[in-house]
Amino acid sequence: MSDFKPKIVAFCCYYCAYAAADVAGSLRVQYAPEVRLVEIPCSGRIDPVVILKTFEEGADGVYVAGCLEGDCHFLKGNIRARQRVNYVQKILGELGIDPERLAMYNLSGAQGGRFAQIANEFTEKIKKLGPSPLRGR
Amino acid sequence: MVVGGGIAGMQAASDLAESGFFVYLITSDDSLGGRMARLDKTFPTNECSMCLLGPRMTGSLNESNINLLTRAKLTQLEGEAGNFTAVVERQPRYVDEARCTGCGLCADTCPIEVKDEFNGELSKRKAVYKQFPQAVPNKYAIDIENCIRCMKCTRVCSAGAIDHQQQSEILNINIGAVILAPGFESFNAQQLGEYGLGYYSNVVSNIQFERMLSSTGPTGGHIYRPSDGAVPKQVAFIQCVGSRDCRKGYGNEYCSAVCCMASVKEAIIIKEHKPETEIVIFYLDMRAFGKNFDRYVNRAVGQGIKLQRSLISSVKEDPITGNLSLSYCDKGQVLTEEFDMVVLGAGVQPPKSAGELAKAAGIELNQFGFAKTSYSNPVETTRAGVFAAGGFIGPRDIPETVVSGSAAAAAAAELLSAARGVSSREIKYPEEKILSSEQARVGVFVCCCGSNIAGVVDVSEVVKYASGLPGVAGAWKFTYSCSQESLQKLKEIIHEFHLNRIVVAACSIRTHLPLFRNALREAGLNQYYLEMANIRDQCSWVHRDYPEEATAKAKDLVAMAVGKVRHHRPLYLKPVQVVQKALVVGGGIAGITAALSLAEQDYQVYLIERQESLGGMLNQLYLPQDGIKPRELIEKKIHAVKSHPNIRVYKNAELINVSGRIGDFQSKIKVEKTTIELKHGVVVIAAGCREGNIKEYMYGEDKRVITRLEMEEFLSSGNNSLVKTVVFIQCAGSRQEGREYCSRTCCGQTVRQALALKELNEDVNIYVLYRDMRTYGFMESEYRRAREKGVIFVNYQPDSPPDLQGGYNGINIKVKDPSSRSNLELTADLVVLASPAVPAEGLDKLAGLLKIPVNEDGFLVETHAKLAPLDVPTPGVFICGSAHSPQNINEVIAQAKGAAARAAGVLSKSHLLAGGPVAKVNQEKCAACVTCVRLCPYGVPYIGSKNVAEISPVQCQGCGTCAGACPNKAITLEHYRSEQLIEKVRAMFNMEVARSE
Amino acid sequence: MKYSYYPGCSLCSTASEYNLSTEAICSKLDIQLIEIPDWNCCGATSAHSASAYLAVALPLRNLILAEAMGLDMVVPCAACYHWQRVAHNEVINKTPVGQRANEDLAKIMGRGYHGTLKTKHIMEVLLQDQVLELLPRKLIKPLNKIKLAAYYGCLMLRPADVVAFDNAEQPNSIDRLAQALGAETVRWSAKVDCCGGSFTLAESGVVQKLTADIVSAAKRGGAEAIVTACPLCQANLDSRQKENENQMPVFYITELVGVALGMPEARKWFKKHIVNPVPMLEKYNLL
Amino acid sequence: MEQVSLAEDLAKETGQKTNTCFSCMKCSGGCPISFASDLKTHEVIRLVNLNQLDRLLNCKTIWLCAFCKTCKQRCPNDIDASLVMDWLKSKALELGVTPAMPNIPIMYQTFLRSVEKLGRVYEAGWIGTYKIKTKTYTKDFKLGLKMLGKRKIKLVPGRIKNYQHIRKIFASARLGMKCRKEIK
Ligand SMILES: Cc1cc2nc3c(=O)[nH]c(=O)nc-3n(C[C@H](O)[C@H](O)[C@H](O)COP(=O)(O)OP(=O)(O)OC[C@H]3O[C@@H](n4cnc5c(N)ncnc54)[C@H](O)[C@@H]3O)c2cc1C
Ligand SMILES: Cc1cc2nc3c(=O)[nH]c(=O)nc-3n(C[C@H](O)[C@H](O)[C@H](O)COP(=O)(O)OP(=O)(O)OC[C@H]3O[C@@H](n4cnc5c(N)ncnc54)[C@H](O)[C@@H]3O)c2cc1C
Ligand code: SF4
Ligand code: SF4
Ligand code: SF4
Ligand code: SF4
Ligand code: SF4
Ligand code: SF4
Ligand code: SF4
Ligand code: SF4
Repeated sequence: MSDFKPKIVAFCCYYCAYAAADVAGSLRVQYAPEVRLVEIPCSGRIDPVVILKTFEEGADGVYVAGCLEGDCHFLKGNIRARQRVNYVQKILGELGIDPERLAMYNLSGAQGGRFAQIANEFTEKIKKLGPSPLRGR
Repeated sequence: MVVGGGIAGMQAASDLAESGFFVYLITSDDSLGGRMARLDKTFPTNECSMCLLGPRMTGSLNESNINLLTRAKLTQLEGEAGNFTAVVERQPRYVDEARCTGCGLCADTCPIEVKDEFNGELSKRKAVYKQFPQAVPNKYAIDIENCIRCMKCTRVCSAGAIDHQQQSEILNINIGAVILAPGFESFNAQQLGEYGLGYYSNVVSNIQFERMLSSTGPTGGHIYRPSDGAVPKQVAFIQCVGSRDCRKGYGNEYCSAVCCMASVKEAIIIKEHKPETEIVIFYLDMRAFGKNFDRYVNRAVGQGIKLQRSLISSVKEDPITGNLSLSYCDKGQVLTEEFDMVVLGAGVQPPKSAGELAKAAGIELNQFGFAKTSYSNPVETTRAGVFAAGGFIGPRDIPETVVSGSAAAAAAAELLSAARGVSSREIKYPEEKILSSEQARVGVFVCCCGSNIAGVVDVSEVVKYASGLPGVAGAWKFTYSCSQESLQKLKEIIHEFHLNRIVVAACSIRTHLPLFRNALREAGLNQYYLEMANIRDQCSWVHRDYPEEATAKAKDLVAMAVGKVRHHRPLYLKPVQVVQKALVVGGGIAGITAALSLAEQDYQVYLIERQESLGGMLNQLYLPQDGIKPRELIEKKIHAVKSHPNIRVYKNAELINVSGRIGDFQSKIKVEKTTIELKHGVVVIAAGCREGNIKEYMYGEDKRVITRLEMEEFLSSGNNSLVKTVVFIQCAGSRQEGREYCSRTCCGQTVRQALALKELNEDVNIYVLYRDMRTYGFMESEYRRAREKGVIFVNYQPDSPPDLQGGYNGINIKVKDPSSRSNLELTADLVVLASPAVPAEGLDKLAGLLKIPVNEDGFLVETHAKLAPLDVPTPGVFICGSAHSPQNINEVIAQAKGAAARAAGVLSKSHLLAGGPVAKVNQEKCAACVTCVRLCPYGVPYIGSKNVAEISPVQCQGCGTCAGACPNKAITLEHYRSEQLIEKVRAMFNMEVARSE
Repeated sequence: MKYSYYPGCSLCSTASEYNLSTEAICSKLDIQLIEIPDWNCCGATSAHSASAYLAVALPLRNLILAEAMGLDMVVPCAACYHWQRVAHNEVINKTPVGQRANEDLAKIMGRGYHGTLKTKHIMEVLLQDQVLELLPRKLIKPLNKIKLAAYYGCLMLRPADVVAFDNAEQPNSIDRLAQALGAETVRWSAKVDCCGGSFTLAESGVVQKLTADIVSAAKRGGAEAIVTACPLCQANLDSRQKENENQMPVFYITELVGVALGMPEARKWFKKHIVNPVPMLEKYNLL
Repeated sequence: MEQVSLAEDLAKETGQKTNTCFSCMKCSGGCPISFASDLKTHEVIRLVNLNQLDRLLNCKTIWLCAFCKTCKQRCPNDIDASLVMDWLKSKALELGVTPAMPNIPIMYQTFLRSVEKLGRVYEAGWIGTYKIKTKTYTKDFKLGLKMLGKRKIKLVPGRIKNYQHIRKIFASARLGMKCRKEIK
């Protein structure tokens, strides 16, 4: 259990979370190495199928990170993303997967520290939840 | 040439580059960004300033028609408009920009620490440094004054970028026009010792406070008291520090126009962090005159931020606790309150270098030291061919700065229209190989970034691992992938190994994607056959203590990139033809100015006006502004329009239908009884505003109560022998429920009207009953002049407005005067109401035709309140003038010119490139459910003639919202297709399985 | 260094210790002071409230006398300094009052004011480089880091365009000199607050509050004593502290210079203080 | 409403342009005697601009002003309220309005009388006269004794040589006041 190394996929909007990861980098803010970024042009691009597939492939946790509410580069993409995340959480619940394994975060492109904090927080949470029931299927 | 790398300079440069000019962008700083880079968020939307700025800065750097020179100054300008020779002096940076990778090793080893000016001296930086983490170009620089030449940096820099011997360079550059945009700087509040900045630790200036709020600032975005690191519980803001002060040496006479809103913003941000914080803003007039500003202030008040009308005499520090006490006067009582922290709302002033720059460029400055520009062309300086933009013209916020940047670009383009495209760089690429049928042969290039990556990640192992991945034809290791040398090598390898997909595992796509895409094009590959894996910023830099995990992660990231790139498709940007003509709707000053600018830039313009004559509201304004009479101005312009061969005017005309898309619109126009069809590439909406109705203050009941427009008429008759007492009532019909905004133009107009009355007859008694005198910027001097002439200004509260009673001798007015704690009873011969400016009749309908949203107040909504104030979500449509929000004439003119520049960006091209990573509808799958039509933030999808959704690749912005939402999965977002994303994720798990086997 | 010297009325009565200490230290520091013969009262805090003319004409007479001596004038009293500077300014700026006063005085005295005189506060004189260089060599009893609150009051620094030789809001001249003497000065923010000196007699209630605020601010800053360069301030702060409170000595800066220079006559000056500073100085072995 | 403008008169005689005041209240917030004054500094300025002489001449503030110039130092419109107060004081005396704080003008007058007579201030003399006039013998009595004890107050008056000069200056000053009345 203790040496469980979860695999976490973060779908990150290019305009905020991806930029924040860069800021974290240039400030050398250290964070948990379990997170892998997938860049998308806007959190609004995310769709339920992609998220579900990601779990199916074996991800222990997934989160979507978009701009602060009201700050979306494409006006409202992050609001849509949140709706979809909520929707998929419900499905996960129905499938017997802890909906906590999926999350939506908002942050700005300058918040390098916040990016790291999210990565740590979420990794911690997934570590507590243990490997995904779909892992190694 | 554009001088100044702030937002004004970047806007001007990119507008010019966009419309076919080659631009030298020179800035004295190490990085682009200017003041905006120092801000945390921006009012009134509270958006992150850096998020807005970042893409702008990289955009300017990567634009092939912009040549950026940092640490550079204009020292001489010879020749004349159209043909100048600019002498530019480049100060050495001591770091070779071409070699530096921005790794920061030099700064890590540098032993010298100095106060960081960028952070308001609240933190330290090294002698070799980068101004801020997101600096563009992402290169270090040496502050030679503090450098002790220990050469530690030289030793550690494996890129060999450090060069202490660098000399300054003098460049002679041949150019056609110059735009000066050196911005403004903050007033140094330390000059006012009574506030204790620099003496009391817990007093900070607003710009220092912005740095504290910023997550990349000295406190990482947390608000701590400098004295003891405690979280402040009571914070006071003091306004008008160094502004609105007529004394020499104590600041400036004008109003700095941004500090009121900046403080409200900073207060709101504190509340967001810590809602329990008690905040008081001590102010004199809350100058919330801009679009949506009053709402913003009301929101702040709603959150419990207290606005206290009273300026502060001095700040006192408790030497033990570090707390600060302020005394202020309220309702005849002097009260003292203690705060843990005080923020000074310091004003702005011309940059120190303004005088030098003006001399070099041969222009005059105004009495306050800003660029002297004309009211009728706010970006034109006193020298032909030299224009000004941004804060250098006078205090202004970001959107107005952006507008003036565009306007200056338009002015320069008018001058140089013959030279368009002559020196712009058109890069020729080899013919692309057609590879769609071929098997993927992926080449993986893993970067060491000196030791930035290699120091943590085992690069050789990653290379080995990568070469074993499915579809990979080979993997290579580069010390610095981005060096010219490596790029050359990359192209050779592509040819040698017949690679057709490329993965570069290095740093951020935000900075390096354009570079590598370009390399692919040069190698004859489609630029979309590239994927980058960020194993530096997202890996080696942030997992320094776990080299093994970092290596594993780097492998995964590479595998993921390979997984995705195998499914990349070539994307082609297809040229679509542009009808190089413009349609301008509205024949007021805005429409006319935009039309003239476009016509001067050699485009055909259709100008439609629904009334019988051109001119709009300006026909009703009489008093001169800054020496210019609106009626004369408009007559001159109307004449110019009529005689311009490129402009076709339709009067009594109305737009009834628009179809098509950017570059190719078709419009139907009803002119009297006939309908005309016009084809054009862009639309500029300049439908203006009008005077709104007033229900209050006996208007309509008593003839002696008139509106400010009627007052203009009255003054133009020049006959006021009978009036002895005139009372002006401000905000009549503005800033109240249902019209929760400021009409912006009235306070200034009232002051002008009062002065004009005094001019006619010195003995006339004038009272102005106001809520906040919003004579922002240089208008403050006129406000002062009116007081000097004896005009009495009485501050009334909205809950006890003036009470009017008609009488035989005049109108009797009762009003409370807080400054004397008495009730004034006035008898007026004339009452003038500051009537509201409301959107033009039918603006909502017009907006509907073009799919432009309108706000609660009925004005048009721009794409982005800060950085795209003249664009609307519908591509190819631009807005300007009072249809955007109430404005003064000079501001309208700037907007109109700016809109012309934006429009010219489209019209200058014979073809637009459409496509790339945009949404595409699979018509078979579409069920016409209109989900996409509803959700697209730009209103692009529509249900077409085949009863399925259609998305124009020219208009689509590529956000993918529709693709994510389409219930039938009929929409794909190219380059981010679901299968691509899924393959990307799968790659990381497949390999894990493989490894455990 | 040679100056004409205007002691002013206070220094000849209530503040004679300021006068004595000024004269004593100046001669020690090679500063020669020659009292202006037959000088008159500058009108102080009263003349201006009766007549703007008087407030200029009275000090103007002194300026004329000093100008005739051909020596820059030194003034230790902040109020006298203030009014003398105001009169100078009114004349050189040719204001109606200044012009009229000058014309009248030319008639009365047979000589008008030509505006060539430089009027300096004693602090300016003491802070000259030459003096500061000399000082360490003559320092016999460095002030042992005693904690002082340097108090400037109003008239010495306001209005800034007429009088201030120091930063009007965050002055440091007294601090600097005190530090040069080996004392420490505390951080406090009542340095330029008004003590109400002008109506100490008529409205003692008001003055009581003002002085109490200043003294308590000094205490809060950690000071053991206050140091001033104005007889009105000193008298007010010295005499209005409540008896049952922990009282704080109020020095003239010149007295402290004298102490640091090891002048035995200092004890005599302190006899005139209401709050006796001797115990404190003795505690630190300075007397 | 009065015909002549107080603000204009005052500007002519003191150079203070009170009507440039925009009621920022800095002066009042920084005024050391605000706790004791009835009108706050900015209100004095305001009432000048509103021509309300009565309220001004009958207020305490003009007498209480300590002439500390804090207001002038910080006024963004460079108004020296202390000079406005002075002007109003002389106006009150000139028009025979009973001062709201009678002791203060008496103090000033006794002081000046001493100066007029001797050319310098004779403390024991003027303080004594002041106390007799204001019937405040007992006030500050203890302090007075203490000061005498410390020989802070001299008992023997001295007079300057050319005291005639001073008398002439005072005479011109009186003439000046008359002038002002006549101009009106
Ligand atoms: C405290 C504060 C808060 C603010 N908050 C907001 C806000 O929330 N929202 C908002 O809309 N606005 C805000 N503003 C206003 C905003 O900062 C300005 O409108 C904007 O930055 C002006 O941009 P600019 O390009 O004209 O000038 P700057 O940003 O000042 O850029 C000027 C550039 O020119 C360079 N330069 C200077 N001199 C020379 C020279 N001689 N040669 C070459 N280059 C030179 C400088 O290095 C700099 O890069 C705020 C302002 C302040 C002071
Ligand atoms: C009461 C009032 C007083 C003002 N006073 C001042 C002042 O003193 N100083 C100052 O600087 N500014 C003042 N302004 C603001 C100033 O008038 C405007 O900023 C300026 O006129 C805006 O120019 P515009 O071209 O955008 O709009 P307008 O001048 O309003 O012109 C818009 C034109 O578009 C036409 N139009 C509208 N809809 C359509 C349509 N659907 N199709 C075709 N044509 C259409 C209108 O007929 C009109 O001719 C005032 C505004 C108001 C309301
Ligand atoms: S490449 Fe060299 S100069 Fe650039 S940041 Fe790295 S060590 Fe510094
Ligand atoms: S040479 Fe200069 S910049 Fe380089 S490390 Fe030494 S002090 Fe720092
Ligand atoms: S009124 Fe003007 S100068 Fe004063 S704080 Fe507001 S914006 Fe700044
Ligand atoms: S009068 Fe007009 S400009 Fe002035 S505050 Fe009111 S609405 Fe705004
Ligand atoms: S959401 Fe999908 S199915 Fe619905 S209309 Fe749009 S493309 Fe067609
Ligand atoms: S990708 Fe975005 S902009 Fe393009 S059509 Fe879809 S929702 Fe609209
Ligand atoms: S400080 Fe000056 S402007 Fe402000 S209220 Fe006082 S007198 Fe008026
Ligand atoms: S001069 Fe008078 S009004 Fe001004 S601050 Fe001092 S006491 Fe108050």
